Amino acid sequence: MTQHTTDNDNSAEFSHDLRAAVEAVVMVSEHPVDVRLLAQLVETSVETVEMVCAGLAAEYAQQGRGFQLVRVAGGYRFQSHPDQAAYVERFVIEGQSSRLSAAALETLAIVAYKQPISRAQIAAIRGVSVDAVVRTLTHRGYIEEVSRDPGPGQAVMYGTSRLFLEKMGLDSVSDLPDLGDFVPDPTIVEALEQGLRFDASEVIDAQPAQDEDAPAAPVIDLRDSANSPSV
Amino acid sequence: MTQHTTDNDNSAEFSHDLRAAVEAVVMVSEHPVDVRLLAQLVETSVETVEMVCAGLAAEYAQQGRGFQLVRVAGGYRFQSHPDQAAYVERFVIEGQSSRLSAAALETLAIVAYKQPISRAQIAAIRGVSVDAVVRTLTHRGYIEEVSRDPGPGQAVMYGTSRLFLEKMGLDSVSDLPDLGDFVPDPTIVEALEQGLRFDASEVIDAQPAQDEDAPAAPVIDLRDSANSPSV
Amino acid sequence: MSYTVETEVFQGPFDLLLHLILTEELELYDVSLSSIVDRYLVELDRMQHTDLNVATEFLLIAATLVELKARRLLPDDDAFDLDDELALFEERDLLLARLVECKTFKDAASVLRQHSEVARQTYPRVAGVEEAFMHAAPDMLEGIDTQDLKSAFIRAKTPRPEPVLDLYHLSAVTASVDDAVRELVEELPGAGLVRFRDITASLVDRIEIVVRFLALLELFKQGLVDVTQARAFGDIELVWIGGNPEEALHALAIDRYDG
Repeated sequence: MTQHTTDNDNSAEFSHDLRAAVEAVVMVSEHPVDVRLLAQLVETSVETVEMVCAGLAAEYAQQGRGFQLVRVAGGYRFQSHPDQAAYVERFVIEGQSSRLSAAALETLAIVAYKQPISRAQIAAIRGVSVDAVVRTLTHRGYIEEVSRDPGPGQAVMYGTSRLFLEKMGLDSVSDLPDLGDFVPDPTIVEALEQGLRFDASEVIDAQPAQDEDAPAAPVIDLRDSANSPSV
Repeated sequence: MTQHTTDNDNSAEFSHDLRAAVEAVVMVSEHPVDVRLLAQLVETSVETVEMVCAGLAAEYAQQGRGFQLVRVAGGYRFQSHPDQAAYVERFVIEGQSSRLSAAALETLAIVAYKQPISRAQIAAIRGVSVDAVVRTLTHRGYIEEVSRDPGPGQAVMYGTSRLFLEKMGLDSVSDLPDLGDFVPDPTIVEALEQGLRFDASEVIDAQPAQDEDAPAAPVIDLRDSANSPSV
Repeated sequence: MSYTVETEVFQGPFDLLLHLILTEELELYDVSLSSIVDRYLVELDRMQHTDLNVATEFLLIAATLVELKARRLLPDDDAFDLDDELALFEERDLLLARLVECKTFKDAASVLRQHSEVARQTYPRVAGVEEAFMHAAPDMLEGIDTQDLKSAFIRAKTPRPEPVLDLYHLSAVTASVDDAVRELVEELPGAGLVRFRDITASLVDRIEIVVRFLALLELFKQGLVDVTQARAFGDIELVWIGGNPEEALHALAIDRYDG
């Protein structure tokens, strides 16, 4: 590139230079380049970097390139275009991770939405021991120890890792849809409720009686609050 | 997808597809991709690959990109454009950590004492995937590929480099401090048994163990072989 | 090995129950508790070679289901114990809540699956900086000597046992509110005005104090103690106003559930 410019307005050439600088830096990085670092290196604002990167990404797409510029885990990286997966797969042998099992994905979802969370807490949600799954996920680097529970036992608290974001192609965990979106809709809850109903008439009859006769019920609140799903 | 190359003889659509495939493969490669391999991967002749690559290189130059497609050591690779060298240099100096992380130091030590050793074997010792760390150490020139495992999969075996010896002020790896007197103390042995019990469940998830770990600390090797990773 | 169970069809008691209710019994109002219980038990029987931990979890749910079923089969009985009845309702509600939670995360996992499937189609560039620039890179080995290497190696080779203590089995936290209530019911009557500080003086763990506090709140809610606190962060003073402790205990009927 020969053209340099001192124009300070958003002339095409100015952004052209920036574009090339961004391309060069992202190209030589092994990891997604943090946007702030990128901005600092090419001496511009984070907003401009975001804009430049969005522009480049659009250009590559429009030109039908075999690679993409994407935002992942808080930074930008080059990656192969999904349309070329068939070719790349033949080439890349190492670094290809096997698919996660359903158990691993569900556990991962619990960690992603509830982090930091202990194994015991995950197990309480899943209803089974999760030691093996947690170990597998740790092993693969998807989750990691993020802290210790200050309470008794000092349980290890887990959270998702940077690698998790990279492997999922996510910019941040907050990009995941709201957990509230997954709360089963009323018909399903009704079906579940129906499935566990032991006597429909009794359910209705027993309700009012409960208040006057038995002050016992509220006691259970303590236990409920410890156990209830905080979805 | 509307842009067509200026090549006259080949059908534009055909070469367009090839271009993207070549871009994708070269983009994700850690090393220059041999032209013959490239031709094989994208299912065309060496001549066509050369032509496609020359076309791409010209395009990037004409568009003023911050990267180039260059022919190096019989293959093609992407690299930063010389005009952007100042930014790349800055990235090298400021953008990367200047100290070895604990994980990287442990990995380096494992390679130093156990070489030649594969990534899978390092991961087995460390209990987590080590791909990123090994890549960093390779890039810095502290470790290098020294051979291929003759077994199935032909895993890359790593060893320490000449640069490493220089930096450490060593004549050879055999000058490293002796580990002969390293015997785990009783609490560690106890912890180990615990670990073994844990590992039993992991075998399912593990790949066939490579059992050529050095005999230095046989007790611990048991754990290693049970722990072989699925990276 | 819990893993074997997971690779079979169901990944846990909730998963199985969800499956039985939702996928097998599509007709909403035809859902039969009876058949769910039967099939649950069949599944449980099928998985006979499982580890005790897993089996316990499944059994706990099975027991609850059987109890629900039994209640349905029994004719209306005047002599039924209202407390038991309410406890059963609670069990059921808790089960329902956990099923809903289980379903929630199952669906959330499907989004992760989609993300990972899409991401699997792409491969990141990892080539890194060209050799020509490496001279400029800071020396990462600066200040590291061979002894550091040796200790790093030993550190790497030293197994890190995972903490064996698993809070999952430590339902003491919930269960001991019950115990704490009983202890307070023994201590407080006749003791006159006491400070919370005094009745927790002998306790070591903070959690024990918390549990005692919860127990105290419980007694307060039941109108068995009177509690005053003169100023913020001041001493909490309490006095037993519940009359006969025996009767009070009987009325309390604290629930235990270690799930």
